[in-house]
Amino acid sequence: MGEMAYSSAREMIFGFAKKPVNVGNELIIGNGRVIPEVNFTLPSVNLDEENVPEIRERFKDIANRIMKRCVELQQEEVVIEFEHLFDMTERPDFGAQLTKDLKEVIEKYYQSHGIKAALRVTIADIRDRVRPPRMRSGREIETMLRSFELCADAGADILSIESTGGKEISDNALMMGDVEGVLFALGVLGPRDMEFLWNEIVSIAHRYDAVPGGDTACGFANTAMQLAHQGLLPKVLAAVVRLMSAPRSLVAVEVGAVGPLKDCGYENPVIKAITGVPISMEGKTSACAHSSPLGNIAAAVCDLWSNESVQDVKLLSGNTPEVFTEMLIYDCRLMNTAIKAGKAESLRDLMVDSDRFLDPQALVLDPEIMYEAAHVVVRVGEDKYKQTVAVSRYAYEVVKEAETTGKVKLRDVEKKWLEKVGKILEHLPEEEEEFYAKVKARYEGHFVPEEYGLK
Amino acid sequence: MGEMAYSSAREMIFGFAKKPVNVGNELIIGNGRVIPEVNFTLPSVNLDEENVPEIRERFKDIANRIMKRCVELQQEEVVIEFEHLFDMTERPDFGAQLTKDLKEVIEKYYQSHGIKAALRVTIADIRDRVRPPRMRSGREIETMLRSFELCADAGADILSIESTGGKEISDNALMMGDVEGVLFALGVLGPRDMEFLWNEIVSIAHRYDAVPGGDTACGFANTAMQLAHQGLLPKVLAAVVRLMSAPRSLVAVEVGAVGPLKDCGYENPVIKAITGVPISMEGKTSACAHSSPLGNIAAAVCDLWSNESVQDVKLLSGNTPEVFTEMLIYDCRLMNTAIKAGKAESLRDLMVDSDRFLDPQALVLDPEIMYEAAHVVVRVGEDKYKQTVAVSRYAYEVVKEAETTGKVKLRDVEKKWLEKVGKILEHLPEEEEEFYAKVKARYEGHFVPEEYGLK
Amino acid sequence: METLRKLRDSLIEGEVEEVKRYTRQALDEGIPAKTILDQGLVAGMDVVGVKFREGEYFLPEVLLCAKAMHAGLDILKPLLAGEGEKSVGTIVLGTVKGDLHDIGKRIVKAMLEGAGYEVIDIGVDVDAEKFVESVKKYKPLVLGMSALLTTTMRYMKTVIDALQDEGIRDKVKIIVGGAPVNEEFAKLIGADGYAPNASEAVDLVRRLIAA
Amino acid sequence: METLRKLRDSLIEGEVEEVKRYTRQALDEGIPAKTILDQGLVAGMDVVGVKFREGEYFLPEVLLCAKAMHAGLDILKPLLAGEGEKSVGTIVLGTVKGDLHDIGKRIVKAMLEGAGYEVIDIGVDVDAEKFVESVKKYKPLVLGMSALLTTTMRYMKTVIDALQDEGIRDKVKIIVGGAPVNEEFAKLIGADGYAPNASEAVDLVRRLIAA
Ligand SMILES: [Zn+2]
Ligand SMILES: [Zn+2]
Ligand SMILES: [Zn+2]
Repeated sequence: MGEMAYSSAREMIFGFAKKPVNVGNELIIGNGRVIPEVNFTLPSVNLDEENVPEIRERFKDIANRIMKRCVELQQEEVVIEFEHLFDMTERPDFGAQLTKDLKEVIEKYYQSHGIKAALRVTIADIRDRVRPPRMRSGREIETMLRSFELCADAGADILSIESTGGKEISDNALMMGDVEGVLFALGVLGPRDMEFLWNEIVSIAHRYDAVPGGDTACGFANTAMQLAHQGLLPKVLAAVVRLMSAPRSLVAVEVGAVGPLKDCGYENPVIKAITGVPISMEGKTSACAHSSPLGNIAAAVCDLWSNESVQDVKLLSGNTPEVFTEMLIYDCRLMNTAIKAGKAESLRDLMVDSDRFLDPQALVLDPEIMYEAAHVVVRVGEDKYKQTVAVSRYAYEVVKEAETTGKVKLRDVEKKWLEKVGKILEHLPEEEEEFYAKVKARYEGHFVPEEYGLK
Repeated sequence: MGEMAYSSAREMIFGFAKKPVNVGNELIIGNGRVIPEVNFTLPSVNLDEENVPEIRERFKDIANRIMKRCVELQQEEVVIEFEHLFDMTERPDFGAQLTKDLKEVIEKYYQSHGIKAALRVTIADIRDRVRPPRMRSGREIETMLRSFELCADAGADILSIESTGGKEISDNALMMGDVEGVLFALGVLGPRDMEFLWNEIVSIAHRYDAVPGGDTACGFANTAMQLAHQGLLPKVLAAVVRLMSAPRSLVAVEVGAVGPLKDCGYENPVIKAITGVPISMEGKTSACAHSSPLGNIAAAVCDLWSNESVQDVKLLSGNTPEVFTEMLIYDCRLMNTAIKAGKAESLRDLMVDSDRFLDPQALVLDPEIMYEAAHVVVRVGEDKYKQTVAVSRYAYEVVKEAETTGKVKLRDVEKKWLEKVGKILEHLPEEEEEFYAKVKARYEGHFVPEEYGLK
Repeated sequence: METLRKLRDSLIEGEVEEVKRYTRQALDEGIPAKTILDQGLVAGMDVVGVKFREGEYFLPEVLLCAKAMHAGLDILKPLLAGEGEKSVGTIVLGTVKGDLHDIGKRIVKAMLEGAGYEVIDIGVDVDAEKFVESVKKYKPLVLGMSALLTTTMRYMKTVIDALQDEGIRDKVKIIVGGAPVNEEFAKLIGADGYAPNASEAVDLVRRLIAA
Repeated sequence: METLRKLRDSLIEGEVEEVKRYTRQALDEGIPAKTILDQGLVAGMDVVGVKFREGEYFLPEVLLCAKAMHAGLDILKPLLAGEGEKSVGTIVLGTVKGDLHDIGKRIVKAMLEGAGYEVIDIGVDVDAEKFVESVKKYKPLVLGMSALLTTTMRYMKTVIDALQDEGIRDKVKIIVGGAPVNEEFAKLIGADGYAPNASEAVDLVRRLIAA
């Protein structure tokens, strides 16, 4: 690394990536248009062996409804994400069968209506089943890689995962407000697991001619965001954790992922700034999956625009997947119209301004700050621990400055936490080795060092 | 009338009405901000006498969830619409009890969090129960007016209705593609019923210090839009019917309604252009209630931004009413940020451009065309039949011109229908008397002339 | 067969008078009524169905053609009875109690009539008792219920239970429709089928009657 | 009572060592263990609860205070048994089969422990058999089940049915939670209560145990 893909934040804009990705069926991501990425999940049903035929029918039906809505609204480009439930990864044949089913629907509409669509398949990280988890050895990782292979073979255009290396430490650390624990998860364990895992995924993707998409720190930074939303964690901590997750997620691209990065990775703009890969983002239209303080600002530099996940249930006008497809299409239409009219920067700025000072978590999503965070990461060099420490400190400074200048208003208790976080970050060891030595005993038994290539 | 409230379409912009309306609790509509109007309905439940307590609880719960989401997202202004189901109007005490319940929740949040909120109560038009309906005599109208009174007394801030005068003709006429029938409904029967009904509503509103909001041609123009969406009617016909409905809906304001006009009246911008009243509109975020080709363009000159209606069901992040509240809030935030940044016109133009040439129904929602349609209406004078004929012909011309110049692409069968509609409009009698004489026998038995003050 | 072709074509164009004329002419030419029905009227309506599905015809055209078909059918009916023709079947439609919405059901009625079925509309706000009565009285092959409101859809179950109680649930196929209804709900309440729109309702009725 | 006030205040500050110190000091002063518990530790945790509800404390503070309380409690326990104190009650928590999500349940556990309950976490991906076993073994006042997925939530009903079959459904109050779950679903499957988040889970448990 050592360089930035963009020369300034101003240069970053929705719909454009420095390195567009051709994902098949003439569909190119990051090539001047924002494209909807529709996500769905099953409603309340049992996932038994016996109702596999029923689930397959429902999956096909959902995909048909999404594609039909695209036709009706003259939306010619779309990405569908198929995010595995655990059973679908645990039984790789099952996941692959569903992949094949979905791909067939997509192909049908490409042939009949010329809709350029791609299928992103996101494998479940089933290593998280036991704690402490086995990351590199054992049945789980083998099953996951097998699932990647079979899904790629069955027609997955883009491969993704929300990997969980370090989550065994991060969950508790977040609950305790233990910044060092989160740092250990995101700055030490996470990057090691990402490197191991993504080397495997990239190699599978190349073998089967699929696109290695990217990863997300969902289980870390979005968990923090949701805890903050519920009043369980300070927002300032969630804001710091957000930026803290970027060096970890960047690893996928460093070892060969090319994007589109995954929707729920709000750290994606940092990675786009450094590498130029296209990114998927989600904001207001993912309110079905979670409330967030990032509704508009999240779209600022996206290439795909997603609804995160909605279970297939009936509303008055139809079922939720096509309802959210329609909303995404209109969101994208507005952005694409702005691009055509030469007003993209202006619309981006409005989206940024509409959220950024209402919440420290929105603040750090400002492309200016995301860009600067990327710069901080790059300047540090390749050491993941140092990157993570540096970007965390930057996050603290940014929130602190916005608070001091009155741009962001914080409750007193948030201010106290901000100071506390700042102190902890200030006194961190500068070298990973030293840090590991300091915390190893504290987290002993909660993780298996060997599973991360540690001792 | 005879005059326009605005001197040009350019002058019309979201968030600003020439005549802002104070609806109570310091909330002013059309005063420089777009405000979300959240709408909900019950999920699949029986509406029995015995589960009234349960329904009351659910209503309060929904309102609480909506208000809570507003607090979380720092949204300080909101309108909640309570749209009656038939039983709620049929049993005026029941409807009023629910009104009171909702109003209490709103008041609570005003006191505790300073949220400025208003309650719109929309009474059901139960006259549509029997065909031909009794519009002015009999139990139904008495019950409706009683319901208006009790709800106003129980705390309704804004009174509205989707009235159905003429629907007994329009339903069949739409099915048959009978333009004269639709004209009879919207240009002759509708205005007469509106005048009768809205005089009553306005007088009740004044008596109880409520705001007489407005009416919508939902049962006419939105029925046409939905039939067009299902491929049952040509889109060009639905586009013409849209503008055709404006003189009818204008009547409410002519006899004293002051807005905010009701969300599903896509004809509202015409009325805003003429009278300057604030309007509620719905678009992409009402995909829960119906698909539409108007997702962005509908917002161009709105003062309230609505989700039309969503039944209260659970999604991953919470229930639909608060999920749609969040999406509306972000839509509004973007528009309000544009207003503050002096970019409102630019954003409005993007919203307009993003839809207008993709569907003739979107085309006629272009503020330029809506404004010109308003001009056409005003120029004609006060005769409702003449207004309706004139604006229909204008709608035809506009679609025709867009088709001829290649701006809007129509399938051949749509073009044929456009010509057919154009011919019918061309050969209409110029005077209402003459028209009525021509069509009276055709629709005999389907409506009761005396119920419209006709012979 | 030239006359039958003309009959079919004028039906497809929705020319009521022409359809009457060619129906009579075909009879004059000694063509059996059953043949005129099948190769003229029914063949014509089949084309109309295709044109509708392919987006070339809208509802008004379909209704016009259906009207023309019925004009021809009226002429043939007395003769068809003699040839032992059985009716394609009666269908009863109603909107359930508490629900006053109507237009969807009217469209379904019109499309079914266009497909040659005898359709009896028992109205809106129909209670279980009246549904039961109507099934007893008209002995329809199919009973269609619609609901437009989330708060009335459950009443469909009440109707099915009432038919069950009367021991006549199995005498009739039950189909349901309306905005809040879906396949899953149809299954849940024990209906035989669900259609999301009018033209699929026609297909559904065809399938159920054939079964 | 000065010592009890100091005990309470140091608990509210989450000062583990201070809490131990003042607990011992109170005992030295001859204050009965039950009084120290009620007016020192429990009174302190009540304030913590209020601070949490009012947004002054986040989860980390609550957990820290809970830890301090348990440090004090450990000192008092042997003495309390002598005074005939009954445990506030055992609660069993588990995430149902097919569901590996965990953090929500951990938070509920932590908050319940903070409220003084004994909580046994039987893990994730727990099948009906294990739930039944745990109820038999630990005889909890409350059994809590969580599900994070729409595809696993129905398994909660399976568990309740299994408890029914074993005739021990009435021995325990059942509460459910997790993103896809709501009040309605809880009623539907015959649970005793639903909580949308961890702090409401604590309130719910209190209500159920009091009832
Ligand atoms: Zn995620
Ligand atoms: Zn996702
Ligand atoms: Zn409406």
